[in-house]
Amino acid sequence: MPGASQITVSRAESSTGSSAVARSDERVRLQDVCIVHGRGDQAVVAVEGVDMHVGAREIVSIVGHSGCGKSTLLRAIAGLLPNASVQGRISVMGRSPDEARRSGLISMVFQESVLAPWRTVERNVTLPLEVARGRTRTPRRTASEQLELVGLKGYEKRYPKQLSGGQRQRVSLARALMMEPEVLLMDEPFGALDEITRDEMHSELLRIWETTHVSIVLVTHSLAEAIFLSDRVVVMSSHPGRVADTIEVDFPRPRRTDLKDSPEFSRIAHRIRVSLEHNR
Amino acid sequence: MPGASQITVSRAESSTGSSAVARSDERVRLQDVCIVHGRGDQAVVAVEGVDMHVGAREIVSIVGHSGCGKSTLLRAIAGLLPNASVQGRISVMGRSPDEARRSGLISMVFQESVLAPWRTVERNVTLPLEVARGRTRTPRRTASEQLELVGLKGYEKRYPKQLSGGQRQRVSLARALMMEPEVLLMDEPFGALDEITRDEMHSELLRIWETTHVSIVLVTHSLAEAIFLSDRVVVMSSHPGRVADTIEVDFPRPRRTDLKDSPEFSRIAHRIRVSLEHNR
Amino acid sequence: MTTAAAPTTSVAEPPVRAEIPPAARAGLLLRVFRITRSWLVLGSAVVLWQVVVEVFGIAPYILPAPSEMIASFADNAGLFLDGLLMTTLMSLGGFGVALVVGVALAVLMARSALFEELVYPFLNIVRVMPTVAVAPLLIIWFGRNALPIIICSFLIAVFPILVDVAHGLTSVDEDLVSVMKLANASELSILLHVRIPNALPYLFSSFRVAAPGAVVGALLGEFIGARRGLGYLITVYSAQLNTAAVFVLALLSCLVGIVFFNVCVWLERIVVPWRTVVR
Amino acid sequence: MTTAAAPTTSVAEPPVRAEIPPAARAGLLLRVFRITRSWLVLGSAVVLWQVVVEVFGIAPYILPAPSEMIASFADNAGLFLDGLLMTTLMSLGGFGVALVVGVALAVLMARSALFEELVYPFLNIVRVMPTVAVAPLLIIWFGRNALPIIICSFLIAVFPILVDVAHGLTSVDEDLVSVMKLANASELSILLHVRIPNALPYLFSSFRVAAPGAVVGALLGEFIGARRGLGYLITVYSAQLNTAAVFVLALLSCLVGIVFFNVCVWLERIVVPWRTVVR
Amino acid sequence: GGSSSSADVPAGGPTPLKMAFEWTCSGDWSVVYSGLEQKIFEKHGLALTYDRGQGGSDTVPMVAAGEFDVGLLGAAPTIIGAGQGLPITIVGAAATSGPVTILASPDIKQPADLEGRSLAVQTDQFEGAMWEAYVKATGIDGSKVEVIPADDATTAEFLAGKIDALVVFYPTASTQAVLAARPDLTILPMQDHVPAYGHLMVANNRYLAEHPDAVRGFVTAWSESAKWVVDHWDQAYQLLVSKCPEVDPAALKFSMEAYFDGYTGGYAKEHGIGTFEIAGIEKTQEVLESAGLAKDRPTAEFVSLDYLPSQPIMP
Ligand SMILES: Nc1ncnc2c1ncn2[C@@H]1O[C@H](COP(=O)(O)OP(=O)(O)OP(=O)(O)O)[C@@H](O)[C@H]1O
Ligand SMILES: Nc1ncnc2c1ncn2[C@@H]1O[C@H](COP(=O)(O)OP(=O)(O)OP(=O)(O)O)[C@@H](O)[C@H]1O
Ligand SMILES: Cc1ncc(C[n+]2csc(CCO)c2C)c(N)n1
Ligand SMILES: [Mg+2]
Ligand SMILES: [Mg+2]
Repeated sequence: MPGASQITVSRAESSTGSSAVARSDERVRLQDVCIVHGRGDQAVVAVEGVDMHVGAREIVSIVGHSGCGKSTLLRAIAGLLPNASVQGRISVMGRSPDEARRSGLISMVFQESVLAPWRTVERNVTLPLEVARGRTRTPRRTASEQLELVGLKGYEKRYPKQLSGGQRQRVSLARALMMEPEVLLMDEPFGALDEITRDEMHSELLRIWETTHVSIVLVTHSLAEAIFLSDRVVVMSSHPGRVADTIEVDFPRPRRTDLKDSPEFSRIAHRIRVSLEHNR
Repeated sequence: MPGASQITVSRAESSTGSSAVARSDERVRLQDVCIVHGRGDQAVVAVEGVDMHVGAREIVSIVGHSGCGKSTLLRAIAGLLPNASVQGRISVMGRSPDEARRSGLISMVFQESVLAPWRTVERNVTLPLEVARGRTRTPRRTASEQLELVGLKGYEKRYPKQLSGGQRQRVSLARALMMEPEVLLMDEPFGALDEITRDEMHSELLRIWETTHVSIVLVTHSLAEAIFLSDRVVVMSSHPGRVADTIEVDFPRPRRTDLKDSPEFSRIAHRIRVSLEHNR
Repeated sequence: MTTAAAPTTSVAEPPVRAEIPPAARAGLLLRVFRITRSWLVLGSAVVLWQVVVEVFGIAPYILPAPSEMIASFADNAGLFLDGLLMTTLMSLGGFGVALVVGVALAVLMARSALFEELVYPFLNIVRVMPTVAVAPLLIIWFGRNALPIIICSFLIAVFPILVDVAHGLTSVDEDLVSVMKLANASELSILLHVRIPNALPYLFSSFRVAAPGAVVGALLGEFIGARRGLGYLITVYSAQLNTAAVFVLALLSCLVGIVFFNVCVWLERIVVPWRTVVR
Repeated sequence: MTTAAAPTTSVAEPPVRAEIPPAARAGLLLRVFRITRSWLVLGSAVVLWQVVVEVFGIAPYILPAPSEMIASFADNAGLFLDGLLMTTLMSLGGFGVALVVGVALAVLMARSALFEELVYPFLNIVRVMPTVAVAPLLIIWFGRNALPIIICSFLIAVFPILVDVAHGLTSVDEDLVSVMKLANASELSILLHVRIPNALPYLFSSFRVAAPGAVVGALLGEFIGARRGLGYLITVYSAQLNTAAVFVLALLSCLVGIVFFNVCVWLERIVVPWRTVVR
Repeated sequence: GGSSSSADVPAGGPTPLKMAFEWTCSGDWSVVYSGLEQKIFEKHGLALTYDRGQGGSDTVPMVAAGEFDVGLLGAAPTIIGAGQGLPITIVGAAATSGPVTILASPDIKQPADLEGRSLAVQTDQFEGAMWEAYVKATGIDGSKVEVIPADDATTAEFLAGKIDALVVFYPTASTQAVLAARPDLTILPMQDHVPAYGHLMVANNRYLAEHPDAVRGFVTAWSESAKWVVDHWDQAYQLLVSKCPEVDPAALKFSMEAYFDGYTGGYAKEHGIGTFEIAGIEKTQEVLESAGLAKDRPTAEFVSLDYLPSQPIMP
């Protein structure tokens, strides 16, 4: 592939071999993971033979067709699926997902905003902090500071029902960011946002990423978003979900917004697009 | 603006004057619409002084920042808001939204997928048909044909809980398309879909649009989508929501996908982006 | 670099089905145990009861031993089973009417706040009104037959059904109602296709209260004036100070309640499979 | 071409507040009518009752006229009000215990399917067990005091609370529980911050059944052995064939039920403002 | 009299004694109210406490269980219970005449007139047993009487003239209410043909073994109090009325008179208040037995004449 100096595309199979040697800075590692939804006659293999890893302070995006198993994968990493349905090995900072979750290492933004209807926006954002056991760190920001950063100043006392779709999604986002986790799992967190708000959220996410040690796994449908934010883009195929390609994105950081207009950027995007088309 | 031969940008105010003369092919018309959410102390003006019209077989997109009032506007057109909270005049095919709704002229895809958890995918799609009073037309497609067109063949007997986010959104889409309405209101119908699936949905939508007389109002955050699909893009400003700009998109139809790479396309996109940035 | 020649059909393939190893299925013995364990616990309770009565020498006129009760039942099996049948029929009748009337009233309440406001005081009155106070009225109005008994049963069973179903009918997804309205669905269609399915888990939940309630109501009805049924037999044997028989009859009443209850729970699993219990 | 120099702050401005014209508010008279209309209907029912009794010449020992009932109340006001007070206290006691125990059991059931399976049969037994059958037992175990009465009240009130709260605790948003689990929230936190708020509308719904139930239970308890309270007075006046007094007492019982009920409905509006009723 | 028992006062202060009534406040309560007020129970070394019962069938077991030490209970539930081996002993009789009475419409003058008419009776209970015995004793044709099983509506129907006769427990407020509504009714006491006892004094066997003197004191004190009531009728009545505000004074008056007819008439008139003979118990037992309600247990096992007043207390 011509001029792909900053691009490394590796076959899923080949990367499996090399990554068998665990790296010290590894945060998330999936080995030969297979996940089944449902039981008995209804059982459906959602993902199969998935190998993946996320290093410290890395941002890894997952792209793939609707229904290929992205959300399922995130839930598995977060330890939210019943043990019986997950086969293979998943480790988060050297621990099982369950343990990692219990150590408060993981935070997650769900695909559809998950808010408590009986709590105001502000108290939805503080909910995990209120209940986090064994947590001693005080958050860097107050809830209203965090809400201001996601553009929801003045909405603190509203109830979720009184918000627009995008506003609800930003409340979910603010809640996950408040936790300052080691591993942040995001399932299409900016899907309901317009481009400008989305760009603001990107900046906000990168600002947090820069000042902390957070590793991020981001599910997105926007290739531009995936490339702009990530160190690596994982392309998944469907039925069942497998890792089809892993594309390293080596643009130096901090990245400027006009990077998106560069030919390199377009080339990576094209590369991913081709890969996606080949891996329906 | 140089080379903007295919672009017409009109101030919201100026378009109001000219459109006061009702056109015969007009499907949807909003005049000085103001919508208030909540009551008493909690009351919030969502949109104010909105003028807008959609002609026969026109596709009009609405873009604007998160929370600017797009969903509110669609609900008002569909006659789903309490009468007391809507001021100004809205007419759909010469009738009030309520009447138009009762004549089965309107179909809507909601921002978040709205499915009956107790019905299978297939029976969710047929739900509106089963209950539509005074409807005599038989649908052109069966539910499973429609599901195949949105890429959900083989999912007919699943329950909504057993679907991915994007799959649920496509079920909602299939349900609205089954109705073959005169006016189709779509609130970010493709938000949870990957690019390829999204493109397929675009083709499917345009196919239906070509073979019927449907007028479409589409809320979207993707400018490319807005431009590629629409005859006109309405840019809304926030707090309260107003029509800031109306941009005519005069590309001839049928439009080919590579249109998106044309400089004209980029110029319109840029134009909208500037408008959006000026109208926070 | 990519997997070669992946099929590029425009339509997604149907999902792959997984094979679950048979080991994951519960063994037959385990399943038998699961089905019977609540009866096992009841059985142990009975044994414990017998032991307690014998060890502490509790007098039979206070708390008869299960063995005495079994003897009493054996002596009067025909009579008691006839009572059981009657009470079961009366409870079923009351429950059936409560189901129909409760759902109907709930629908009316879900349609109109005014109706709710006007009807609740009356319902409260009929619910709280002590049977002894209105017993002569009930018998004089409805005759010396099954009707007053069914009415008593109905009055207790209708309340939970009504309240829970009204709750279920009004806590539907607003947007789903909007979808229906956009299809120009009639209120009846919205009721049948959205509200009622949504209220079904609430209905079944209410059965857990209404089913034993219907039995209690039938017993009360039989106390005030009947010639058959467990409630009537209880008054007769109680006047004869036959505590063992009274307890057998009371437990037979409970049996009706438990069977009713379990039928409802079993129906619930079949009728509302989409309700997921989040523990 | 665009509106000139729109502010381009990075943070969205707070929403604009709307002014609602005062005409949209209901007039005072209308509001007074709204608050009193259910009492107006009750009042008309009383008048109708009087007319029916007089026109059809219904004997007072079958259905006394409201006027006779008012006279009876006037004659015995002190005694009746004392009964009202007692029954109110007993019902409150039973209701309070039912609230605590019902919610506690519901929590245990929501935690464990096994617990649910094992506990329901026993609960059914205590619910269905006829009071007359166990009355001597209750008195021997709990003494000749308020306790058996409160227990009767409790037994009827606890069931709907338990069932509805268990329903509410288990029909939470699974993802919200996931959010809590990701924060390493304890089961207690999940209970307090997710399950219980989610169950609150169910709890208040159950009160509509439990509140009148608590009153009925207190009355039943007073029937079996008390020397004060409306239930006791009803048995005494019923033995005197004083139907007017019995009806007054029965209606006072209903009054307790209705007041309880309305207090619960009123509390519901305050405590669960986020529950939207979709009509 | 009555001074004879004062020797029973134990050195360690009065003996606590819990007494059960069969039902709540009615004419029979005046004995206890007056006796307490006049310190007659105290004089016999008793610290008497009392409570209402919940009907004979619930209260007899409670005396047997020791929840109460003694009870003033109907003969029927007492003999039925004792027949089943309940640990109780009949130690005295308040009323040696039975309370079961037929109230009949005025044109019914004698038992034979019941033929061809309707009669409401609690068929499966004591009244039913009495009715069967009554039919036998009077020689009327029972098959010609339309027997209606009594329920909560039969009294109202009787008042409305839809039923011709009603079997009642005579000394109750409800009888008074019926008679007040239809003063011309014919009263046919079953006692006239079927001998049966009314209220009995019943003691718990364990209490009896531990405190025989207290039981003896109770029977005597109760009888002395009854005599005091007869001697101070109006005062006792006023006391009863003040203690039982929930019962209509007219009903109390009726009930008191009816009970005291039994307490001081017949056998008591000749042998003293509170006393009885075993034959009377046996006759009542026979009636119950023939209806299948009671078992044939030797009366010696549950009846004792040892606790009767040492000297007859004549009314
Ligand atoms: N029920 C409500 N009560 C009060 N305010 C509301 C209510 N619903 C919406 N709003 C407010 O009205 C405004 C417009 O909401 P709307 O949902 O129309 O926005 P939107 O343009 O669709 O946004 P998004 O792109 O995020 O979906 C928002 O600021 C929102 O906070
Ligand atoms: N509870 C379930 N039972 C059965 N199948 C399920 C269940 N949940 C998900 N699936 C299936 O598993 C596959 C993966 O689902 P998942 O939600 O992970 O997809 P996704 O990649 O997140 O898709 P999207 O982009 O549409 O959100 C889908 O085909 C879906 O239909
Ligand atoms: C002498 C006499 N014997 C038996 C009873 C029976 N009894 C106990 S409670 C009750 C119910 C009153 O409504 C009745 C009839 C009585 N009262 N008086
Ligand atoms: Mg997903
Ligand atoms: Mg919206």
